[in-house]
Amino acid sequence: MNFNIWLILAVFLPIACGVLILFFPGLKKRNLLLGVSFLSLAVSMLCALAVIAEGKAELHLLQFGGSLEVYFHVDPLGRVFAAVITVVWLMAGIFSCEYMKHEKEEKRYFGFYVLVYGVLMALCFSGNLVTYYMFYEMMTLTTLPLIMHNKSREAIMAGLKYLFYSLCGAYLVLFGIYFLNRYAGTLDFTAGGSGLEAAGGHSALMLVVVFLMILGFGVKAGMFPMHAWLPTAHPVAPAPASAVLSGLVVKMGVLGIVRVIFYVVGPEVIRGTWVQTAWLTLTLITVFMGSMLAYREKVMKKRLAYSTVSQISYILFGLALLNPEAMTGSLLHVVFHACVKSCLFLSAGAVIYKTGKTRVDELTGIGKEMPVTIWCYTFASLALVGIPPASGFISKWYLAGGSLESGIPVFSWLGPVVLLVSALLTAGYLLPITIRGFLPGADYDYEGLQKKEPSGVMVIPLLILAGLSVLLGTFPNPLIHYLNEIIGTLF
Amino acid sequence: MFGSNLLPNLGEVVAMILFGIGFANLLLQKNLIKKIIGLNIMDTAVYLFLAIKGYIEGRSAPIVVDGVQEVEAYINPIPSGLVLTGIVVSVSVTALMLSLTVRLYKRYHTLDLDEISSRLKKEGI
Amino acid sequence: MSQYWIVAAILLPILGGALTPVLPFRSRRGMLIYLEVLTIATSAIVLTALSRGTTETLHLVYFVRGLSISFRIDGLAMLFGGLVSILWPFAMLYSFEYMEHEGHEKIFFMFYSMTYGVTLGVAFASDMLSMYLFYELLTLVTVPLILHTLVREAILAVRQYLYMSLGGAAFALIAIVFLMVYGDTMEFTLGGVLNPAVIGGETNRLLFVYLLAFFGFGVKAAIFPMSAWLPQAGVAPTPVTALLHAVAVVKAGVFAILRLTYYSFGAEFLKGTWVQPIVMGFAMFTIVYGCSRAVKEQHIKRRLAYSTVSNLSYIILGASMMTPAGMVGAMAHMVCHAFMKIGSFLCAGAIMHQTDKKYIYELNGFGRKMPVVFGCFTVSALGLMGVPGLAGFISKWNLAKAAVESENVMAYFGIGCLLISALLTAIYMMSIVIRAFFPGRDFDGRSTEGVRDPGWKMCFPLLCFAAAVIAIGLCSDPLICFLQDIAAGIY
Amino acid sequence: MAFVQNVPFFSIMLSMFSGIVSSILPGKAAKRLNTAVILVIGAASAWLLSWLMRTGGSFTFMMGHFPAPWGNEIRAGALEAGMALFFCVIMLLSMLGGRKKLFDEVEVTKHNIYYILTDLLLSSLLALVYTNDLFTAYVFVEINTIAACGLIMIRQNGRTIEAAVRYMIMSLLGSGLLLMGICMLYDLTGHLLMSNIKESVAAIMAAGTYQIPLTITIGLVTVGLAIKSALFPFHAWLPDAYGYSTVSSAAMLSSLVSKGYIFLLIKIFYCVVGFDIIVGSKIPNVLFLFGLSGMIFGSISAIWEKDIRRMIAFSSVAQIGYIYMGFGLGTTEGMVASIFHILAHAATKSLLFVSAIGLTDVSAGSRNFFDLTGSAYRNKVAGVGFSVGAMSMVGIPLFSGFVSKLLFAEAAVMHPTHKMMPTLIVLAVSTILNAIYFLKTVVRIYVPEKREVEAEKGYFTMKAGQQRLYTITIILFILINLVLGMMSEPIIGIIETGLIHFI
Repeated sequence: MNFNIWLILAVFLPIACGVLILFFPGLKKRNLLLGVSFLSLAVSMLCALAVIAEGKAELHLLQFGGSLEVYFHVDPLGRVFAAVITVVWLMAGIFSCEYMKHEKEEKRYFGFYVLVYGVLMALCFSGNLVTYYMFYEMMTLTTLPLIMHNKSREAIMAGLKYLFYSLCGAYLVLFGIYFLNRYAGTLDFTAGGSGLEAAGGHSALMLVVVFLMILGFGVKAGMFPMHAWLPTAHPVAPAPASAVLSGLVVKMGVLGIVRVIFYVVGPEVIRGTWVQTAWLTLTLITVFMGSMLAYREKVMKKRLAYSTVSQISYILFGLALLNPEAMTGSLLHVVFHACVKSCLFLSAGAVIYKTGKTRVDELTGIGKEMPVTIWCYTFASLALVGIPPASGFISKWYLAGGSLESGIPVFSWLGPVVLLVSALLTAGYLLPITIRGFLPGADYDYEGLQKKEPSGVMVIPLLILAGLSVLLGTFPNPLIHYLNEIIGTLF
Repeated sequence: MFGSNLLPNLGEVVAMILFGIGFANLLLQKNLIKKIIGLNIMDTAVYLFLAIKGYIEGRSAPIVVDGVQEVEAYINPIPSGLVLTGIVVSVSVTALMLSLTVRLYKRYHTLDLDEISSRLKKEGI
Repeated sequence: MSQYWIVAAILLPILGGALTPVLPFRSRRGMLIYLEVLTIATSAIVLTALSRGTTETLHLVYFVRGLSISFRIDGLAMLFGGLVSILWPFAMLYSFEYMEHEGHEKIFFMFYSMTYGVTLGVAFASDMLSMYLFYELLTLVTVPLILHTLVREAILAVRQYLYMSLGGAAFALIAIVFLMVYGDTMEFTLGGVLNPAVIGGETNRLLFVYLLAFFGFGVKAAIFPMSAWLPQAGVAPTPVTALLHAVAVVKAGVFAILRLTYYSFGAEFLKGTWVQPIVMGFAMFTIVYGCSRAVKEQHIKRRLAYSTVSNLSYIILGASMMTPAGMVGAMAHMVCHAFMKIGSFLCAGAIMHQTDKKYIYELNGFGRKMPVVFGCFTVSALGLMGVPGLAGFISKWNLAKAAVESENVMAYFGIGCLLISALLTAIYMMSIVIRAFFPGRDFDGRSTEGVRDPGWKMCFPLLCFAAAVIAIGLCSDPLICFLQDIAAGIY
Repeated sequence: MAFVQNVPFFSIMLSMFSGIVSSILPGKAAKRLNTAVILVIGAASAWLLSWLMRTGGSFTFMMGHFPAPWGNEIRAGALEAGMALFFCVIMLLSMLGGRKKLFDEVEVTKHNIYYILTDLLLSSLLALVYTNDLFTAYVFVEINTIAACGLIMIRQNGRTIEAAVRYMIMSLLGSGLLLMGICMLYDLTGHLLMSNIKESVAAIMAAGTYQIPLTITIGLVTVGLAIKSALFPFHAWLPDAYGYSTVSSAAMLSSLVSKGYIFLLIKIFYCVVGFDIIVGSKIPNVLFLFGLSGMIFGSISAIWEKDIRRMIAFSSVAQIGYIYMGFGLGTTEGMVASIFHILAHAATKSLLFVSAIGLTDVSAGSRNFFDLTGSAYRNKVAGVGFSVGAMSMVGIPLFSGFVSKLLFAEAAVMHPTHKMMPTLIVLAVSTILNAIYFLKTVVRIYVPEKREVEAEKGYFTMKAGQQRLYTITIILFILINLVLGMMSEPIIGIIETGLIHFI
């Protein structure tokens, strides 16, 4: 039982520290602030690691009315997400203590940064839908200040857009929860889902409800048609913030869908129904459209945001296929994409931090100026495009395989095609930066060139993340085995 | 059939017609004096009606001249009494109306009620 | 025994209030102490009486046809009376500081405390006619409070208020007479008093009459066509707007509708008839209508008033489900909304009192200057949005639960309306909060100079209400169980 | 025969002779005499009422020992005695309330005339209440009319005379119809005593002859009295008559004269024709329609009216509509409700007139709605009085108006036919309209006027101490209102027993 203490700490210590940092009038001096925040972050991460390492722990925290209960339960899936989050969060944190120099009000930033970590942990470890929803809302509200950090007009507008889109999604989910609360066996997450025996004659209703919930979480995951907030919100946030936003926060939407479909409703309920078809269609549209938009986008962070839109829908597509192999692919892609996309955003951030250039066409010869950054960027992009042996290849392989064997009429072949096309597009929108960056062409003046490599504090996270994104692809087997175990329990 | 008992009750019919005339005058005439005349016609019609009701063919007034004869000899005295009362009332009412009319005429030098009220509106009392 | 206490509690504030302008107070302070003592004493009496809990009826005066003015403590009465008697002392305390500069204090406080007594009368009246009596008195007693400022709008608002509520009451009277004729007794009894033997073929006529009465009482409950008076009445001093137009008066309307539906006509009689969809439809429309008007409104108090309009219809929606669960949901929202809305109104009042700002676009950057006020405001705003862990979520949860269980397709759409309005609520509340905390880059501090939190008399109630919102949100079981007992007719 | 049975006769005679005597008395003495007479008669009626309630039942009193069908009779039951008592009380209060105003508006030399008229009015009212003889009733109707006309025109200005003329004309039309009706009834039945007529009418109905003439007769009588009591379409004379005469007259006219006629109509319905025959003829339906439309249109014209006195007058058109609506329902409950509303409206309306005069006085005599701003602060008593009256009219519980409204509604709900819903709806709507014009005024008089405006318009403040009599009157009025509102049970009991004795 003593691990429950760790669990509580892992969730509430960062939240408490965050609140403290926000309201504690001291902490004027920057170093003090950084010290405090990183200390608290580190401690809570240790607690989180302890929980992850221990594996299974559960905790009925408090009963706030009827069947409403805050209940934590650590299960393998949660452990994966938690681990990924912890790593990336740490990296982005380190990066940001250099990056945030040229932003104001760091106090608020770090306060919320620490706080959100706790919320995410809570999401990973939450043991029933109510708890999940509760912290899901909290996540929306607490990430808001990160997005609106520089109080510029468009930042605030973007923040509002983000808020309303997410709430819209959240309420769709809530709508579903109301019904599941009545018709599902239980709202606790049980592998494979508890089925909807109680639903009886309401199967049609249930399908609608499930579809609405998918849409709802899909908002956070940037799934068409509710993706519009993502390319608006991510670019205005400070780079490390946008890194974690599009690397991790969007994944919470994915986690939500996984929890609903595979842990509450059960995949069998929607297999072969119109819901699955609609869902697949939406994901494929998103995949294609996302990469097209990214291809046409000129502002770098926007382009990355669009790429997030399409990449997350890879994951959703894999889930929608409802077969083990594809699901393995999805979960792998969750992990890989987290590392890759945060790495990409961070490097974009490094570029902005050093040169202040945001548009792609300004970046000619950037590779000469800051080679390390751009190399990290290049490796990450290769991983995302899916060049073997880098990570993206593995996940996409599984996704394609899964879709082929799923034997769903059209999608089984349409899916892989779309994936390939979008992979080409991905290459098309990511790699030019590298090429133009290293091969600026003849008319580039090599005299005016000076090295702008950022300091180690920024480079190291980049290196680590880039390394991860390649290495995870080279030696994926332990991860795959672990995921297979999880998935084995689901079908 | 309807017309058949019209002739026997000629008196009642006349009374009713008179009553209607009087009523209409009292209601519709602009001129106050004419109104009052209408009033009197109306009352008179009622008296006529009563008188006819009270009179029975071939009997005499219930005045004892030479010894009381049997009841059939006399007509019903009550209507006559009513007529008298009615006349008293109508006279007093007429007097009142006339006095009012005189007052109004002294003030406004007209007998047209509507014109008087329009003038009052102007005065705005 | 304790119903005599109730009579005392009703008369005490009425007489005490009536004495206020007459008594020779040596100082303003003296008067304030007198008033506060009066109020607290009343609340104490009420609460003790409630704790004693008795169900005997006390007949005070008999007037025509053996109808009497009589009081009884039953579940619903306990709820409403308890709620009012808890809120009133705080509001009174608040108004001391607020009214300092408004003038005509004695008159104001006279009617303010008289209203208290009358409201208690509405709560504890044991039959339709007594309730009607106090209902009418409530209308009249609150007139001077709205009229207080004596500006032109105030007079117009008062006229509208008078005509609408009295007119509504006139229609309600019809139903009362019908109950006299068609019912066994005038006494409120859960499940209705109608006597099926007498009804015979008159069912449709009775339903029509119910509809009339529903809209009659619906005037105070601000159902759509009759909701116009509520925003107009916002010209009143804030303590009035907060306590009366968020709790006492409007809740009296809702209370009356609950009495009418569950205690006089009886849910069973109405359920599934043609009136139910009509009633429900109007409630749903009002929910959305109120919110959307609130979004358009720029005047703080009017915006809150419109939000009240929509929230009241949440309660009506719950009531219109005609099931015990629905009644529970309705009552739950009655309580929760009371705390949240009075909190937010008092915050608005504090803003207007400290800085004569009335419009939302004037609030840039106040968050920093008045942390307490805006902290509380944020709490109640989140509560109204229905963020889990706060009061609003609980009540909405119960409402939606009832809707799902009622298995009435229209009720499902009702849930939809709840969520739409929740989204709109987020828009109109959060836009205030964000504006206050994120004034935007081009914001200069000069406009908020000298702005600071009000004195303790105002802050204390605010904090209490915010605390209450959180407390209910985190541990609602006792409340909900109590409500369920009421709906089951145990009290 | 118990001595108390002489009370009806004596009270009629007493008031009439006091009137005659007053003609040679100076104003002050006449005033005292009048007050004393009213008090005495009131007390006597109370005594009679208590006696009747104790013994139960009613009695007829033959004048000059001629037995029916020749002699003239007086009939007294609980209802008559109660009415007499009530009329006395209201008349007394109205006189007290308007006394001060009388000195301003009527020159002193005419005061004794005023009191003569009042005495005559009282005697004729009592006669109308008590008499058992139709023709006597007609005569006293005329006397009543003349007295009322005098009361209107006692205040000498063009308006009042014009109003008096209009009033006379309308009521002469009415009495003409009434007289015609009575004569035809006499023609049909050969009797003038109510009880005898009733028997022979029943016989006629049984025989099934003379149906049409009978219906026409009833129609004539009803319409005649309806015109005299200003039922909706015949109300044109009312606003001026009530609006411009001196306040006591207005109060008495609105609360007593018209009520006297209505009471006579009730007697004719019950004691002359017989209620079920009335219901059988379609006349109640006509009254019903007129009543409903009166309730609406009276209130609407009151809303448009800017002159407070005329506004109150129009509101009585609406209230008379209520009463006839009760008749129109054609059920005993409806009758009871109407009779109670006669009381309630009489009490309230005179209160309203009296307090309105208090308000206009402190507003430099202007009766315009807007000049009354803040007058309730200048004359607190009148303000309170007016508010109470308004609330009662709007039908706030605890006041008399509410009870009568409740009774009407109950009667409507118990009504078997399709009249139920229209009645209820119109009741509700007219309540809203009442609320509109009355409470608008209440709000207006409680909105304080600016000091400088008051100074310039020459407004002044009237303390309760400076107008003791007035204050007492208002308080008494309010008390009556509350009694009617809260202890209505026994009163309704009296009404019901009285109606039973009618049949």
